[in-house]
Amino acid sequence: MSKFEINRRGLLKSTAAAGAGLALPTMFTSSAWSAGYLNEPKGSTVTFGFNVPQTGAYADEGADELRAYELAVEHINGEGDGGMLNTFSSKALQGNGVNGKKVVFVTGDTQTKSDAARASAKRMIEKDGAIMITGGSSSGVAIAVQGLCQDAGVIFMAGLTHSNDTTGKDKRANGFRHFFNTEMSGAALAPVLKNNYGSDRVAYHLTADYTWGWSQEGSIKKYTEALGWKTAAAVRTPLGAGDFSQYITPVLNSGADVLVLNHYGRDMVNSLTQAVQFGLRDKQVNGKDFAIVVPLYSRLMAQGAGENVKGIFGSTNWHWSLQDEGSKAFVKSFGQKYGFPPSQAAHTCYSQAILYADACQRAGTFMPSGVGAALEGFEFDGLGNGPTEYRAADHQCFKDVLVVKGKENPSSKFDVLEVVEVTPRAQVEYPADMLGGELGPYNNGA
Amino acid sequence: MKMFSMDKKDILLFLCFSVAVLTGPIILEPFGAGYPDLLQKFAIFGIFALGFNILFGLTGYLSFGHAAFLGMGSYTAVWTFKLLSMNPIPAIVFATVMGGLFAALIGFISLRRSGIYFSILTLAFAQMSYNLAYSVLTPITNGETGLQLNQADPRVLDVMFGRDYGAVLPSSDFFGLDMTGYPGFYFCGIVLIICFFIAMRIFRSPFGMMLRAIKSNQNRMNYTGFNTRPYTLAAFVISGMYAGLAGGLMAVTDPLAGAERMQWTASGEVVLMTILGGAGTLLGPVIGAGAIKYFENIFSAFNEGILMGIYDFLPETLQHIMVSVSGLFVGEGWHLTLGALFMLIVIFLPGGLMEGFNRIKTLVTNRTGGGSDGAATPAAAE
Amino acid sequence: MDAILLQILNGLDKGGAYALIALGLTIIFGTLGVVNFAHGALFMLGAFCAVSVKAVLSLERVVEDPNQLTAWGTPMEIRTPFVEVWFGDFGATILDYSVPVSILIAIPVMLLIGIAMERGLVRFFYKRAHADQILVTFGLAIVLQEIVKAQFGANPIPQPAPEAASGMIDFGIMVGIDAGNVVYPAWRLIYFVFSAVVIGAVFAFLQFTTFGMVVRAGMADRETVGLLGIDIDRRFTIVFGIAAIVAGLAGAMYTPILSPDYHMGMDFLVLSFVVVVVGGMGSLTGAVSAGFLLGILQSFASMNEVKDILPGIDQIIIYLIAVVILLVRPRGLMGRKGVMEH
Amino acid sequence: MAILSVENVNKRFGGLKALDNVNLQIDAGTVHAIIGPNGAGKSTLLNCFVGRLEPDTGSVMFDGSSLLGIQPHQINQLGVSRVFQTPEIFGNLSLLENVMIPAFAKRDGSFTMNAWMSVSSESDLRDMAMDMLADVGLEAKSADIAGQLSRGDKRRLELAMCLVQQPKLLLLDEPTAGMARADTNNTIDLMKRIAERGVTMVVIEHDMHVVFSLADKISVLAQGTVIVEDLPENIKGDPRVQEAYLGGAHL
Repeated sequence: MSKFEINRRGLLKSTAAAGAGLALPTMFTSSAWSAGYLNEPKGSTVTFGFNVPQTGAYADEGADELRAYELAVEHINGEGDGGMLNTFSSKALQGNGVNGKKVVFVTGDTQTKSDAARASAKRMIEKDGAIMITGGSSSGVAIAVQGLCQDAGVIFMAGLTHSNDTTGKDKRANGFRHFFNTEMSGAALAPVLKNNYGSDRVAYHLTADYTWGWSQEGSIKKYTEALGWKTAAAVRTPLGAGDFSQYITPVLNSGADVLVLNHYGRDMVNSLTQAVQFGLRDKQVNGKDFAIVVPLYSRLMAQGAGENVKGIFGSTNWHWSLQDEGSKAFVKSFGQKYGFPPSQAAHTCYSQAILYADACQRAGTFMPSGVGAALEGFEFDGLGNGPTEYRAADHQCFKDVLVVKGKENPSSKFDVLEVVEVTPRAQVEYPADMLGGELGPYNNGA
Repeated sequence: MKMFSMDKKDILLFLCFSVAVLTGPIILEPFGAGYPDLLQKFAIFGIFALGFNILFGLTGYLSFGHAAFLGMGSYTAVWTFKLLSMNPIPAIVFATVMGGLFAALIGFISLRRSGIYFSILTLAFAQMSYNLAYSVLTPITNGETGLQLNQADPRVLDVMFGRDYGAVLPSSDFFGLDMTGYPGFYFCGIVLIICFFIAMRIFRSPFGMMLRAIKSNQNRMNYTGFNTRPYTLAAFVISGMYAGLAGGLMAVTDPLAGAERMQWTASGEVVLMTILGGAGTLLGPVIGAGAIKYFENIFSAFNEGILMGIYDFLPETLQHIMVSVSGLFVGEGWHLTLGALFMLIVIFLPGGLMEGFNRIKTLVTNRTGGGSDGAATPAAAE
Repeated sequence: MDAILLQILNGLDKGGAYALIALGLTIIFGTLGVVNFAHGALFMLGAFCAVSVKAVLSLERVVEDPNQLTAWGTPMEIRTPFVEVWFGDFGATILDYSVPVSILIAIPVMLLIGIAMERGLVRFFYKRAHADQILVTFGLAIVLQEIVKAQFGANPIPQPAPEAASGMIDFGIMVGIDAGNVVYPAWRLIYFVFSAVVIGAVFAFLQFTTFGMVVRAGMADRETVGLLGIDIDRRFTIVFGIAAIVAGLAGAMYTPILSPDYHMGMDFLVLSFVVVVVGGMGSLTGAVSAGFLLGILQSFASMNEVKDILPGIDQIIIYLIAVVILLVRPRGLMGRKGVMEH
Repeated sequence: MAILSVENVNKRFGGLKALDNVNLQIDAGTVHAIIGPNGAGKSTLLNCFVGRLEPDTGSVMFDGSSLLGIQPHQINQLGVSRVFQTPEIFGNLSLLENVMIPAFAKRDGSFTMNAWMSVSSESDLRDMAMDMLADVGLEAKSADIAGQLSRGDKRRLELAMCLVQQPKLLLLDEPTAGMARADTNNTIDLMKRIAERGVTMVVIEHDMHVVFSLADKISVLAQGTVIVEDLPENIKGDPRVQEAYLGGAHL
């Protein structure tokens, strides 16, 4: 009993700062108590854990994330051309690792399943001594792993996760997200939709029937209805339905003139392809051109939909055609190493790794509470999204959001999206308490 | 005394098994598998497969829906944590009971059919459970994200006994012993040993013999005066309880329950574990479970850097060739290795890994001259 | 009314794919007694025949243009498909028709794959337990899909229908409904007709050829046919090849509807087993009718009017129907007694 | 006193009348043989006794209770055991287990959740089963797997499985079919010994040597109906029987 409470009390920031720490064999760390923290690096290296989908539907995104992580590690350790470290506004990192320690990494396969992702993260924490876990390509997995990292006492730097819940109702002190969310997508898209389609529209939603889909649907509805749009129907589709024809044909005669596809990944590719196949893009309803909207775009997935994305609006966290110095530096260094441009998943993962390393350097420790404090309220620039802030209240990055459109005349197979609007950060900001949830205290693990 | 009468061989097997489980962290350390989470998974999936084997290995009824009971157990356990107490005992008790009840319901309907029709019925029920848990049942299951603990959960019993977890998220603890890490493994390990003991009793009991007889010739069982339905249903419920218990333990060591635990691939996994290890043998399923979990967690973690390290002794060009060749089979290619392994095992060792061990054993005993004796050992002792 | 007609069309379309996969599955089961968990993988391989044909046709001549640079500083590559370089507009047309063209390639390729699978692996499992067959073919399915993934990646690869078939056809007019109410994508109508033709061809082949007669006799009573001195094994090898062709064609033609990825076979596997069992193991007509039946019912269950009453029904409809049918008709719609019950 | 009484049993398969108003009385403690040409309905009749088939009309009473409308296992629990034309045994289990299982059914009823005790602690049943195996001459093979036995041994095993239950009525469907002459004689001896213990037996048999060595009474079935029922010595000369067989078996 008493042991348990001391253990938990040990999390408090004040004691944690004392942190000389005892060297403990990993075998006993989880139950032992000390002023140190879990997996405190003792040697000349510090281990990052990259937890990405290597099998399953998002394996390609996972592979791209892993490439970005490897690049980030190179840059942090002073190899390669330094990439975005050269444009990053914080100059704490010297290209000699972090806190004098060289960064090494371990990898794991999330399989895009919560259980597998947690098992893999646990392995990296328990066996490989990872000090931080990062990665992932879906919100369910991100929230599951974030919860695990909170329990275990390491920092979690979320990869591609778009649901509000990650930094909303399921937020955790040890978790940080650079990627944007459905709320921001809605806020950023709405003005562009108004400019292009007017304020007298009837929308029909097809929504992937799970939490992210609902979150997306809610945000888009909220912002488009504020424009004066009506919502004809919001239909839930099973995850991985494959053929969506039975959901698309009712759209034809529903009187709706906009179809919103709250789908991601393969569902997005299939529903969009099929919606175009059913002639929706060329249709006229209520005297207006029928429009399709894909609120969350991923360039990798857009490639899968081929020609069908042409002219279709959506939002994205980052795109390689951006012309700011940070983006250019990143695209150059990624393109030279791998021969093709990075995806937004790669970008957010690279940024997260850099941001984490930088925070550790500035804090002078790897202790989660110390690193967290360095990240909270941190304002930076030069990572491709303009001036950005890690908001202290919910550990969410606030930055400009890109509204993109499927390109009419792509010059290469990577060139499928064009940026039509960079919605400024002020427009997508929302009060921290709006989405509920509780950060709770940091957990340093030991 | 008669209650616990066991053959000498069985006592020896049981003791060896217990020692192996309890010294798992040391034995498995050299293989890189001696860390708590994987050890917990070995124990938990060992229980799952042991239970599945009581149905499939003994009666021959191939269920493709056992993951539903595992998921049921997990949800029940997390709800028990939320509503009653963070102590694992009520959680696993309720998980086992709910797993059993759910199995009774599905078994009662599915066992009206046999063969592949039975398999498809169980598959259909499990897929319905999964699809609903993922979507419309989200208020109960928290859908895709998975059911998680909350600081604000009531935890009636804990409150009654004055346990206060303060501002942090509670984790499951056995009267003060945190159920993560090694204590969590030992908790699961001891449950596994108990489950193994029970499975062993069932295997050696008249009930177990009747189940094997049903697999052998259901017709004859009927004309011999046995009502086979209650037997198969009992086996189904017992294996459902094992699955529920395993699901409960998953929640104990890691308080989160996701719908994907109920997906058909998860049901398929336990089938593969059982067949891989050796269906109908006592030890096989546990070994099969260990093998698959080992692959999933260790092989998937190999990346180029690690491979370069392994082939460090080779000249550089050769090193690169070896790394790219083996890279196909590990890391993101671990599925390929698993698929190939299934094929090799089924082609060359139809009885699973256990048959492999037995063959090696026979080979060794033959070499040392004690062969004829061993070969005559009646299979009836199994 | 129009909505219902549209849903029937949707169902027939989906049902066409289900029926084709289930047909092959049940032929293999009926003749060889093998539960083939790699059948979904055959469907996937068929789809990737189309992908490969397109990839080969669009092999590009790469010319580096040193005057233009990519975003990462290397010279921009100007890529032109060789077929266009060599054949000009005609080449572009061939490329446009890559999916139909791929059928011609898919037939011999799938036949070879099927024969190789039967001779190299499956034939050793005729006498083994169904559980063993399931495990070995499942292992094969994983191996096949991982190979495809290593080659083509995990993301879907778009396979557009030929320009001429990517428009809409006013189906309503054909059945006497006002113009513009029931319009349907041309390719989907083609797919339905195609599946009907393939099903018809398989039935005709089994019905009217001597080969087919022997196979049907073998399905009914393998031992007796074996006793007649007919080399049933060689014929069954070809049967396996035919089943592979049927699955492969279903996959290749389906690619414009569903962008293929390495995992699509697994997604269809469970479904097609449900279809086969609902139809009755080993029954050809059962498999086909169950395929269309489930396709149509799935479409109806997805209608808003239905979902409003029974939320989530579209998630479980297939399985629910399977349960009901198996409880009412123990051996599926048209199953024979004693098949696969032990 | 009749232990099994069959009255006015009819059974149709589609247009075919398989059993046509069959009446039969089997006296307790006797061996009753049913003979007749192929397709006469002998096996169909036997199937009606054990719950495999349900007659369209008529009644089958055994020891005061009806055998119709109840499950095969319930019929067995009433004391009716059956030996099949192709031996139905537990091919994957040992001979000893094959015989112990019916013994359990006899002792514990149709379902007992006996999952905790060990089979090996059931020495009484084991001894009983071993005695029974000795009785049929298979005790040396008690640890062998039953599926590997010769056809004749399988039959004897099945017989042992039925006898260990000490049935009140034993139904035998061609118990010596496919056996060599020596084996047949052994089986006849065995059945004689069983009969001496007072077990009622109904035997379907083609081998007239067997029939006449065993039967106390014989019924002749032709085209689904009992044409003659008499003592063995009277059957041989009966013209109706000759006619029914008409070039069939030698009488």
